[in-house]
Amino acid sequence: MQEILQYVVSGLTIGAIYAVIAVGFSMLFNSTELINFAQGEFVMLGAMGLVTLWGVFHIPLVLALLLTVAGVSVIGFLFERLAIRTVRNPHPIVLIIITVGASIFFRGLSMLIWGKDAYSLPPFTDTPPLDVFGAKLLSQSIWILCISLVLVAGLYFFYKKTLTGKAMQACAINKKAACLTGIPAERMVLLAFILSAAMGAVAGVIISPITMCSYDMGTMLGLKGFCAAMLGGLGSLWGSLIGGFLLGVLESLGVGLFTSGVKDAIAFIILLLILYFRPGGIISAKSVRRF
Amino acid sequence: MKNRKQETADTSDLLAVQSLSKAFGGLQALYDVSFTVERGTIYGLIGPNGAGKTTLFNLITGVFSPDEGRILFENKEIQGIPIYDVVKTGIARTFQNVELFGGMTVLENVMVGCHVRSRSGFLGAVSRLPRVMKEERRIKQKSLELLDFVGLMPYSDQKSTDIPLGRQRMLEIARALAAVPDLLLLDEPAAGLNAVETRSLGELIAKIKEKGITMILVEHDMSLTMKVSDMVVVLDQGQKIAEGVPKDIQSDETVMAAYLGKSG
Amino acid sequence: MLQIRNLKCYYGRIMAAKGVSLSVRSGEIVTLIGANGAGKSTLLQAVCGLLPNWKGEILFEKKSLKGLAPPAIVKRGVSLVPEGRLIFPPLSVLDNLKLGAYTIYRKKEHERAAANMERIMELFPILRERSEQQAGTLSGGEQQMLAIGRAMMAEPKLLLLDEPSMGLAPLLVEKIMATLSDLRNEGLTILLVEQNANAALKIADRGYVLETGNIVLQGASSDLATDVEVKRAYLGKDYDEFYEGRT
Amino acid sequence: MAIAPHRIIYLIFPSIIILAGLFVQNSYYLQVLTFIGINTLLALGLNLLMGYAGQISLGHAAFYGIGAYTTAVLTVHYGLSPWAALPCALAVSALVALIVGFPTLKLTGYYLGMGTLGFGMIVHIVFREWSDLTGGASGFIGIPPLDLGPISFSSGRNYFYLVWAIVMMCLVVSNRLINSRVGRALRSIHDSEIAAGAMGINTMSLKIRVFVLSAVFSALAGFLYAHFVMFISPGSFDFLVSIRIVTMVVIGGMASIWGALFGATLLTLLPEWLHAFSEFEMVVYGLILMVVMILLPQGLTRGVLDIYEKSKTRNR
Amino acid sequence: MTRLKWAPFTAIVLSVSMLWAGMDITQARAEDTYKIGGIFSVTGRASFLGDPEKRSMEMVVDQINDRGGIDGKKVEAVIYDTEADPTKAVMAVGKLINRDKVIAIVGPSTTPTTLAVIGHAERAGVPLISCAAGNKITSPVKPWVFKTAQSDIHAVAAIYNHMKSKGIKKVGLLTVSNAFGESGKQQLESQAGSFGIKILRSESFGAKDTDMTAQLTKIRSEGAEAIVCWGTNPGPAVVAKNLKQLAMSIPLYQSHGVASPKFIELAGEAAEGILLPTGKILVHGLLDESDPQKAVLEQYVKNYEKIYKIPVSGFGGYAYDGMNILARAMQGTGGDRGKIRKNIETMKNFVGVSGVFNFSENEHNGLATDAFVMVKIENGKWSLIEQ
Repeated sequence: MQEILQYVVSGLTIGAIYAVIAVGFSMLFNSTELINFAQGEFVMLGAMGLVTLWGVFHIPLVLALLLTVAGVSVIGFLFERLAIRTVRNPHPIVLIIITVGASIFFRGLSMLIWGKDAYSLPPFTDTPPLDVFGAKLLSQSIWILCISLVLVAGLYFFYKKTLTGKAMQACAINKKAACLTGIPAERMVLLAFILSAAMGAVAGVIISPITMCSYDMGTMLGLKGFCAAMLGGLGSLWGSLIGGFLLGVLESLGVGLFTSGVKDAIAFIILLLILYFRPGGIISAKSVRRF
Repeated sequence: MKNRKQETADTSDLLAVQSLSKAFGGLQALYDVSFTVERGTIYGLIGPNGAGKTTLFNLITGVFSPDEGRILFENKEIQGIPIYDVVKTGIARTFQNVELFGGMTVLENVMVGCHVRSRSGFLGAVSRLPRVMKEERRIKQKSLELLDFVGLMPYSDQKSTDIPLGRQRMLEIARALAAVPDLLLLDEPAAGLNAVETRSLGELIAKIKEKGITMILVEHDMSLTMKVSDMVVVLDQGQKIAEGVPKDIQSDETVMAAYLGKSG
Repeated sequence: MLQIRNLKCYYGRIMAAKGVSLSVRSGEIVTLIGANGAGKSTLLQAVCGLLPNWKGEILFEKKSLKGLAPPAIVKRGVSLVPEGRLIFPPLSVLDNLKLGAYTIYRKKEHERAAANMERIMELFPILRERSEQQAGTLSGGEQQMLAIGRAMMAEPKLLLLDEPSMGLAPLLVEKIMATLSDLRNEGLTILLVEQNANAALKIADRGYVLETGNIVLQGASSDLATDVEVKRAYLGKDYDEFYEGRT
Repeated sequence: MAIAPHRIIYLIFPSIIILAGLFVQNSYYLQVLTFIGINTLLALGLNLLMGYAGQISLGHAAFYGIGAYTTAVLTVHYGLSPWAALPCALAVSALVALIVGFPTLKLTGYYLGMGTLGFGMIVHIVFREWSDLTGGASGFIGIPPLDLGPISFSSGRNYFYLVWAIVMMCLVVSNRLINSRVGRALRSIHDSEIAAGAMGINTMSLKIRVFVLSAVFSALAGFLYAHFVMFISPGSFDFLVSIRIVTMVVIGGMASIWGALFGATLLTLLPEWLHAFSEFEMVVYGLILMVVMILLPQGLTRGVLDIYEKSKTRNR
Repeated sequence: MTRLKWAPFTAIVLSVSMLWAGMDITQARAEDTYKIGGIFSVTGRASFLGDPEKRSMEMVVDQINDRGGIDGKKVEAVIYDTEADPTKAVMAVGKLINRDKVIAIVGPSTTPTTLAVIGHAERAGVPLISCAAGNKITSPVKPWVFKTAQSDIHAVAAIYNHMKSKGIKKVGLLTVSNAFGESGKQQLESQAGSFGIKILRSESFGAKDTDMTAQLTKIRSEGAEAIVCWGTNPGPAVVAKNLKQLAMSIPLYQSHGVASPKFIELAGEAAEGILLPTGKILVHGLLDESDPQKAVLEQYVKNYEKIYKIPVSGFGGYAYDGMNILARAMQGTGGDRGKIRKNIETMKNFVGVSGVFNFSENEHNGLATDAFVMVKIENGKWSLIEQ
């Protein structure tokens, strides 16, 4: 029993990361119908950014966090402007190749900057693991859970309460109608890009202390995040959140109850089952409210 | 190839639509619509936007299956048959928004139309047996004949989307004819055409009628519809509100109200 | 106020307007009627920037609208109530209206937006009642009111409406038309595209009849209402005779 | 044009191959050319699916791997002759494609992309985890070379000819297919699925059949790869390989059989050239992908033709 | 439309011209040097191996040339990157053998790439000294293939010996799901019986996984007395951290795959108390003066750090030994591959960085269990465990 609890707790930690990445995917998809295969690289850039600022230059943690997220957002901005906006023929296959190209480019660039070695960071706060009925919950896991929940809640608030958030939603619901009310749709797309890059960066920043950071850490995380987004319903914020946690817990339970070799297969088998039997995801973005 | 029955004296019904209903979500697109189409005639199907004309087309051609009602074609029920089998029974159609195969030449488009009336498959394509080559030649010749019929011979090697819209509409009709249909459904064939093009379209429709092919025509160009149709059915908000010869329809009060709004 | 000269535009590959010229003067309701596929909606879309590749001239308050994106045209004072209303169904009624005043909020003029909101609520009291409801749960007529209200939030000088009567019961159509009439009396200029010719001509000052991308008739609405040509435009007349005249 | 160019090409192309085989003395180059041939097969198969039927697949390396592993298992564990293993490899791949194709090809757009990607991942994990059969992550050794009676294909030149003869054959097969009744039906699906249905084309069944055919091409490439390198490991059939195959098709130019050839050539040679950049290799590779797709989304073959035409009209 | 008909020609012209551009037709220069090939995964997922190996090999070649070469002839190293991709490795070996006409090859860095190229080296008859650890490389013995990295067999034996001395009987395994982990797992499982050790649970983790608590929890629930983790950085560092976080106090054994200072840096405090087998290079300063390898090690470390200004890694030594063995075997052969092969096979008591090599017809690795020492991490430093 205690083991099961431990699996769930471990699963929630990793699930929170998947969730944040998935939310980044979903947000972008919502506003642009685009899947960014370089999303995982934004996660990597976030992690490496924190390694540099906090780990190497010893800038205070909070400042380093903000600077990293801001920096990655700028990269997201440039990416949209230089690579996505300029595409003449926005066919999905073309966009897929472009974002794949971008992910290779970012990976190569970080290899040049940070080398091929892995880096590690201490947890944000140095407290012993929490004991939850015998299961160990790391202090960093608490950070991850809190930050990701706060983030999603923040996004929810942003969409619910601010005019810009509503305008973004309006663009996602119907771009034409949004244009007609005077909302500059292109700028909203840009904003979506920046926000999703920032989400990726946050995911990278919060996991950097529990895992090892290297230039090629992003690909698998990106794919898993994408699975989570699909699982929950691409385009749905809450769906992505639930999808992320679900995927994390299922993976962890898969290790515990079956064998660890099939752990990654679990994610993809679930993905296929969802696609075949419930393509809208657990929380279908079509029938349920998008946000 | 399917043997064409020479229908001259026989005026039995080719198509019978019986109390057809279809709803999308909460929207009742079509409600209890019935009518019959006589062999060898042209049926005009008109009505304001959202009246359910295209839905009716989609039901007849098997894009959707109806919630209720039956569709009888040559006295056989065809509702619910998948779209590609409907063609085999002898119903071909054109599209409101010109759905040509843009990557292919004009000739190839018509050749695709011959699909249901030919057989060779993967192995045939690769082996190029004499039988296959013979069929291929036959398809090509048949397609060229059809291009000639609609007057597109000079364009046969051009990319289908490079020719003017009027010709594209003609091409769509030729492609539909390649399936050797008994019934041809034309979905707004005159939309976007200029007067000259519309006129030659009218002439083409008459020529097709001469070949003994029955047609259902959805069209907003009323002058054309009223001119070529033998019978006209009027749909409004999913229901049939009138049916009759063009002259009667033009002076029908209900139809007038549907189009112009209720006066007074 | 709005002048369109020799406008040609394409809808996909179809030439939907073939050299249309018309004008709307300040303070009047002009209606554009014609059957399906006549090119009415295309024309409106060209005016508010949704169709970028048109030829000819569109002048609003003497300035060309060529090359402007929809948001810029909204800022100039032209709002469209699109066909099918295109409200934002998952958002609340209030949010829909707020987004209508997006440009005004951006200028930080919150009081002005609030005043507009108040005005809309007075115009359509039902919207006040339902302000917290999701817009998608409104009835068709209420959605149409919301769409008009949303467009009015941007304080347009010229309001374009695309088939506001579509799918509405006759009683509701009358109500909407009456509201438009009221708005005109308050000084708003309106270009109304309608299939429901009778309803439109009843409130309009002038009208144009559009057929397959050409204006075939224009005049005071009272004249048009009784004109047999209008009927012909909808239901067609004898084919040969008609085409003889045009070719 | 006096003679139809598509006829001449069938003379020119084999001559180039024969000449290349005769004059290229260095077996390293023959080796590179052989890999280009194998990659061309992969690109050709996917091109049928993506370029002609318009269905994306981000998991094609799975079929490549299934072809390679089937022949490896049959020849090593069961002592079958490679030539007996070949039809089995193709059949297994076709069967898997059939089973997977049914539910997967109902999806469209990104969902189809994700479905195929997930499938590819699962197959890759199977290769890695089923170590009794596949040798697991460290790979499968001892795959026998190909022999045909007295002719041994273990030499570079013979294998080069074998691979390119097969490529040639597949090019002809694809070309005949494209210009046939079935091929036209296929292309019609790409352009308008609804109109294709209205022409009496059973789009779903045709899509599945093309998917199977394209899987068979990939399995053939896998077979050739396995007996050429004589060693396979799961890493050669992972997600990145799938992406690389897609890239070959897209960069070469979709919907052109010969674009596949060019795409495969470029993507095989590019890393070899980029060795000069060493550390910058990934950056340059990523940049090239992005820039080509931004500027010439039609692919290079079509793109170069477009540029040539433009310059011609400008000079006039 | 007509222009589409030209697509085939365009494609072929483009392809052929690219091929042309890619082939430099220049003939190999006159045979005034001995060319030795090197193939390492300088980039890619095994760059931690390939990068120091490349540096070490270049260093040896420079040293040899400074001494005047072999039999008066200079040595030239031609090094290609495999990116740990078997296909690329095969291409690189093809290039080395056929274009560069090398006499012998050092590398590749990883087991799969080595297994992929073995056949090609065998057929061409080129001596190949692999730097990878996998047992499959030299067992069964292939005439032209040697390796300098200590085999997993010896590493496992070292670990099990230590366990035996501590009385540990029940262990859980946690191996990375790649060739390295798999090879280790096989050895761990096959040797366990002979040391009287029972494997309770065998789990794996992905090379890029971020969290292994689930696997550890499972092993804990089985009641293991120790855990053996088999992987290369960074995964094992995550395992170490997770173990600490779960407050599990049972001993953790790591493999020689993490034997570099980087591991201590990554695992931080969690590295304390971890046991692992390693070649002597990590602890060269602690070695007894009587150790035969001491002098070789110190010289290697000194030179490496002087030239490259970075701390030495535990892995570069494989290429260092490989090149040195080759250099010795080449003496007096005039570059004859067959003679070189023979010389390697009969080489005895060659003192290298990784151990003392004694090759024979049936032994192409030449190392014994004494190539490994067990070390423990204490206060962020390696400390030698006396057996």
